[in-house]
Amino acid sequence: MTALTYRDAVREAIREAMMADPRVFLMGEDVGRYGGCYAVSKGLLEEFGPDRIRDTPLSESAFTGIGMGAAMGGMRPIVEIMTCNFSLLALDQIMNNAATIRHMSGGQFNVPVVIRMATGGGRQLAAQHSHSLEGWYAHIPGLRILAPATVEDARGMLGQALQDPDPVLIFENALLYNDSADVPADQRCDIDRAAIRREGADISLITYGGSLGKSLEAAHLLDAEGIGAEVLDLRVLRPLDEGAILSSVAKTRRALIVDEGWRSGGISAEIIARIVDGGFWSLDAPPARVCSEEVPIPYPAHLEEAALPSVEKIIAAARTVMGR
Amino acid sequence: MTALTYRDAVREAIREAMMADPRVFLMGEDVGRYGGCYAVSKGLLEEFGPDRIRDTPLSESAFTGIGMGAAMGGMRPIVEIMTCNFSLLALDQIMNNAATIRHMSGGQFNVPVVIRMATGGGRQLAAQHSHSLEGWYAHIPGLRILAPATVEDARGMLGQALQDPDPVLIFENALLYNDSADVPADQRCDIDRAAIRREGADISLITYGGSLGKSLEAAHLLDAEGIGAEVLDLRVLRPLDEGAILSSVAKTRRALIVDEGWRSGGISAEIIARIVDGGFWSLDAPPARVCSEEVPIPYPAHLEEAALPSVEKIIAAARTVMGR
Amino acid sequence: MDHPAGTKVQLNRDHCLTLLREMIRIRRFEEKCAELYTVEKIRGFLHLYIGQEAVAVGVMQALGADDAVVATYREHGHALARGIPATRIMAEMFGKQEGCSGGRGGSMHLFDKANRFYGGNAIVAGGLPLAAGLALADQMQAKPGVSTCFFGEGAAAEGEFHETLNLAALWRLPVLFVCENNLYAMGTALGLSESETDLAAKAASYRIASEAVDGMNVVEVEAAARRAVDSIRRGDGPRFLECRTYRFRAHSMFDPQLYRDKSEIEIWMKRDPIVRFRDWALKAGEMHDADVTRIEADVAAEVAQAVEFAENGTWEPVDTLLHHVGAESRL
Amino acid sequence: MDHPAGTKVQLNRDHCLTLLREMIRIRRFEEKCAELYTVEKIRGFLHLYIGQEAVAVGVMQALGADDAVVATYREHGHALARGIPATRIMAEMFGKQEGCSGGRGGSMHLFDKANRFYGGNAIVAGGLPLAAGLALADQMQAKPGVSTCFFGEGAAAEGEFHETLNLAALWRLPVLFVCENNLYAMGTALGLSESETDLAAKAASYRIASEAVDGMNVVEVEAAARRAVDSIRRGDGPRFLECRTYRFRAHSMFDPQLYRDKSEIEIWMKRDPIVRFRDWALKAGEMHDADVTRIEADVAAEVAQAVEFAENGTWEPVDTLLHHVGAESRL
Ligand SMILES: Cc1ncc(C[n+]2csc(CCOP(=O)(O)OP(=O)(O)O)c2C)c(N)n1
Ligand SMILES: Cc1ncc(C[n+]2csc(CCOP(=O)(O)OP(=O)(O)O)c2C)c(N)n1
Ligand SMILES: [Mg+2]
Ligand SMILES: [Mg+2]
Repeated sequence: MTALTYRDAVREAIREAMMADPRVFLMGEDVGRYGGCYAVSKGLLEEFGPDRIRDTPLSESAFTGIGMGAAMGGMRPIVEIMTCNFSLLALDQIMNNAATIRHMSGGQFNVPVVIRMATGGGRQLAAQHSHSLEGWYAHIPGLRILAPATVEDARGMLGQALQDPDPVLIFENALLYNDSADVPADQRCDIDRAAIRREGADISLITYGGSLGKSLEAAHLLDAEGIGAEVLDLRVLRPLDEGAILSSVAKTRRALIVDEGWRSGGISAEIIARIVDGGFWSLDAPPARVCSEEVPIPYPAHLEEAALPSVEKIIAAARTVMGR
Repeated sequence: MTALTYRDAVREAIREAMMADPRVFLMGEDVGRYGGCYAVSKGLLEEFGPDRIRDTPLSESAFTGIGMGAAMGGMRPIVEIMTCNFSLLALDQIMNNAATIRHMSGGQFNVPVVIRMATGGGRQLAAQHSHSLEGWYAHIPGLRILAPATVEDARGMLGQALQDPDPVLIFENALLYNDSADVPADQRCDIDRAAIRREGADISLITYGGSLGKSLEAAHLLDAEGIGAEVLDLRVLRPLDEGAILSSVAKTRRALIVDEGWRSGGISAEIIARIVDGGFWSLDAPPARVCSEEVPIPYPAHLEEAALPSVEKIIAAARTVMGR
Repeated sequence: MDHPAGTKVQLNRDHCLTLLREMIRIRRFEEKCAELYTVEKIRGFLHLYIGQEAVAVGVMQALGADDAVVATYREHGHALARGIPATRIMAEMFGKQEGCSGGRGGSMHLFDKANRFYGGNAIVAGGLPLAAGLALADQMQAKPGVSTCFFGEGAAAEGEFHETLNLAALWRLPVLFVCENNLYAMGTALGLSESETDLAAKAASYRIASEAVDGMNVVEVEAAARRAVDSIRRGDGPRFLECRTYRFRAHSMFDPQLYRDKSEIEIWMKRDPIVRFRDWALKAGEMHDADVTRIEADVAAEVAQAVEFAENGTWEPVDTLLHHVGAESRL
Repeated sequence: MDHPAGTKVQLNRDHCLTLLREMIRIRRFEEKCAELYTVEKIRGFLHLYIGQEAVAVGVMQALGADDAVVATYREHGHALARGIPATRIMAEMFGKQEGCSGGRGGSMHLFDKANRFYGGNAIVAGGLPLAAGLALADQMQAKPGVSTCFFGEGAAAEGEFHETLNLAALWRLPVLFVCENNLYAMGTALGLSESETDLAAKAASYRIASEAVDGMNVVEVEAAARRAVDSIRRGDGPRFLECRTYRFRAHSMFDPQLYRDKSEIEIWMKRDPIVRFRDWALKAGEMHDADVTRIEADVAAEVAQAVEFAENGTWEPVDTLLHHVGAESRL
């Protein structure tokens, strides 16, 4: 066991992958000389050199597409898009190429690229720098979408993603980078299944990424009210681990989705649709959700807080679902 | 009453707006000399000249952003993005600017731009030319999303959209362009509400755009089986007319969503979530959905057909919801 | 791929016959496609390359088996010239399983692993980053390949063009950008889409060496491509090759061609790359009428066989609809 | 806006005082911002303009009230020089309702309708199309405005830069592109991001006339901006102005500056635009020490007042959270 921050965990995962496989390299804006805009890649340039830790110009579409081309050419690139806010500039490459080339080529070509990006709000960065788009990306067939919410997953998921023959997008909630936890040395990690982070019998809090911590805290507080909340960390947003969702809800008969994405058309809706489809008759109450309000994220702390999911909102919504 | 095609209806709407308001102009790829890639704007260059019917280079991001800037500068631009498949290239401008500028500026500036684009599959155009992204765009606060499914709406919505002080995206399903219908001369049109296209007591088919015709046909066939299907055309995908959805389902107690978008994370899920949230206790069966399969659209006719919603699938799903 | 790479065009009889045969293969194949489109054997969009054959054929002569090719939706000619069998291309146009993309792609998405043919990309300029990425992979693995990317002049207005040319030059990637300047992007003439219509000047602004050639002259194209590929293989970084050409047919099968005069088309048709090269080669004594007759006969047979192959091809069963979304191993 | 537009710099005493005062206003305002950031009055990202003041101040002299301005996240200087009151800017940085964006935007999103100040855009190169669009609106309405767009040299790598410059030139839009070349985009030096580091050569590739000036010299900037604006107003189409400058501080408050040497910063600090201009003006007799003292005192008072205004500002109530998503009339 070693205590690591989430930031260090990602860095260690990159290092390990680069040491194990010469085909792996990292490219993105300021990953090298600057040390990564969240200091994730700090020191890696010195260790691996500029050929494998590649600073790119501000050209999101081209360098993402170049990563995909390099993947088809035999490399295993890790493309870092600084934040998901800028990934919109690369979306054509992601949706029209990464997600379709295997299909369009009848299975001849695959694109084993890993695209990492920071996501989420909560740092007063306002409307253009606070998107939570991971759930939205999960709409696209051909992609695997990961949302590591724990230090252990930050450490473990990247290596698995690099083993995947198809494009994998990893969304790292920027508020998590300073989280710290012990991580087992030879942990095993999958990128297929959701994980129950806390057991409970009365209600399932279904969440991921930056909202896991809030959900756990809410669950803890709900306990004091006699409400046993199970917390399910989705981990993988596409394909969804529907089995895990349905079996948790089959047990608790009540569900609350906690999602930092905007409410309408968010992945929260998809989870509700799956629950209704697979578990309608066992529900004791309609599934509910706590999401971001439908507003571009405002700058002032109090408004931003009001716009994002919070422990209080989760507790209040859970009480409603419980009929209290 | 005049009989018009959907294509002519859009053209008439553009003409009327341009004649009524000198601030209105049309810009996009091949809207002028070529006559529009779907012949929508054929003849308009001759009528209005190259200043107001502007052919643009292949620069989706810039000309969309330029349309937005021109809107802020006092014009009322209609930006045509040839198809939604290419709109990904302009998504940064749409999500980070069009949808946020009013908010970021504290309400000082607004962006009265109308962005039209063709959408949908069904023409064997394969994986990069068959997206149905309107439901996906409906996730973004700050945008109004329209999906005219009838000739009348094709004729009426554009003018209303140009009156709107905020950005409006209009998705025209390309399979509808040849549809023809009588349109009342002085019709009134809103861009707020859903419309019941067929009344029925047993199940609500909730749909929009290219799937309306299929849903109506299915409703007609279901009638013969003694199933009275109400068909609700959403018309506006953002903001959703939740009242209309809930009151239809309150009556029928059963709902089936028909949506050409991919299933997971599509707007179909949002509609289910709204129904569950607002009408859970009155439901006689879990709402179901018929969507596109989770695959990039394949080229061959039989596979494409299998990937998209069809009358048969709607009927089969409706029967299941009815418990037959 | 049996085209030997090298720096100079060897204009002997054999090579002349090859160049002519390759161009005629494309022409006759596509004429047949147009026919098959009207009887709805081929569906979707169909973009004919007729008139531009000298570009694909000329450039392919300079490439070897290790090189990668990325093309657009107007890529039948490139696929044929690259060596993908006509049978498999035609089957793809029909949407049959035996097609070079298993039927999933159709006309706009021809792919072939054996020939390192990476599509068939239908988003304008979307293939450029892929080609640069393939080149980066070769560079990082110290492989000798040159990645060649074909695109139309319309692509030059896209941001991805700019970003990719800059990165390719900055990183000295072994990539050959072949811009097929046929003067129109659908109905938009170059002068209506570019403030600077000299595409070589554009390339120069990224410090990429460029050459502009008569794209209706297959020998000139080949010679320029060989020079470019040679320089790239020496490690000099990317090159840009503008081929000035013209499409004789409509943009796609839906285009009424309101934007250009018949007379302009006629002028260009006088420069038909096949007729010009054939007449030159006959005059130069590199071939005889009988050779041409034989080529035409061979090609007719090849095309007929391709159609038959496609006709006899099979439809993928609907049960496997969800294949090729992700690796089967991950399902 | 009280800066008279015209083609020549009138270096009289009054104007010298204005230039110096404007630059000092920015400097002192931002020094205070840095302080306020450490005590968490200002949050989020804070990008200081210190070192680059001559650019915003010089360019703004050439603009009139009808002109539009589009800037980046590093825009406090532009906002001040454009005439937005320091009080309202500081209140915005605090997130107070009295801020120039009602508190919603913060440091990266200063907006002001009265001054035609269109942000505060935090997506690199995202403001360029907006500026071109504002220019198009002016052109189509036969208004005399010049839209001025400020951006860093890092933006030149983005596709939107390319697309916008081409369109602006193609349509001869009245837009002035001001590239503030401070040598770094975060930690990436220009030479690591551009194959061609001469930005004027880039502009030329779109047939846009350009000029590169010493961005540490306010008079030179003003003179070049006046020439450019004059040409644009005459209908000659867009112009590109590269201002060679340097940011003295970190990229944002989180940047440990691993990518550049202290010595490099020191060399540039010797060219401090404020010191240089002040010393020159003193020597030239255009002003006296007492003027400088008075300016400093005035500015100190102005900054203090701005802070007080911001402190006394009010928080928007949480009930109105959903305002400003769409027009209230449409709710
Ligand atoms: C990004 C994008 N925008 C628009 C289109 C629609 N479109 C297809 S081909 C084409 C013209 C392209 O012209 P050019 O690059 O010159 O190639 P050509 O067709 O002349 O070979 C257009 C506008 C597209 N496929 N992709
Ligand atoms: C599209 C996009 N990519 C990345 C970023 C993150 N980012 C913010 S500022 C910056 C550097 C920009 O450098 P430059 O354009 O030279 O302006 P400067 O900061 O030097 O004023 C980067 C990479 C962003 N805001 N937008
Ligand atoms: Mg062309
Ligand atoms: Mg810079």
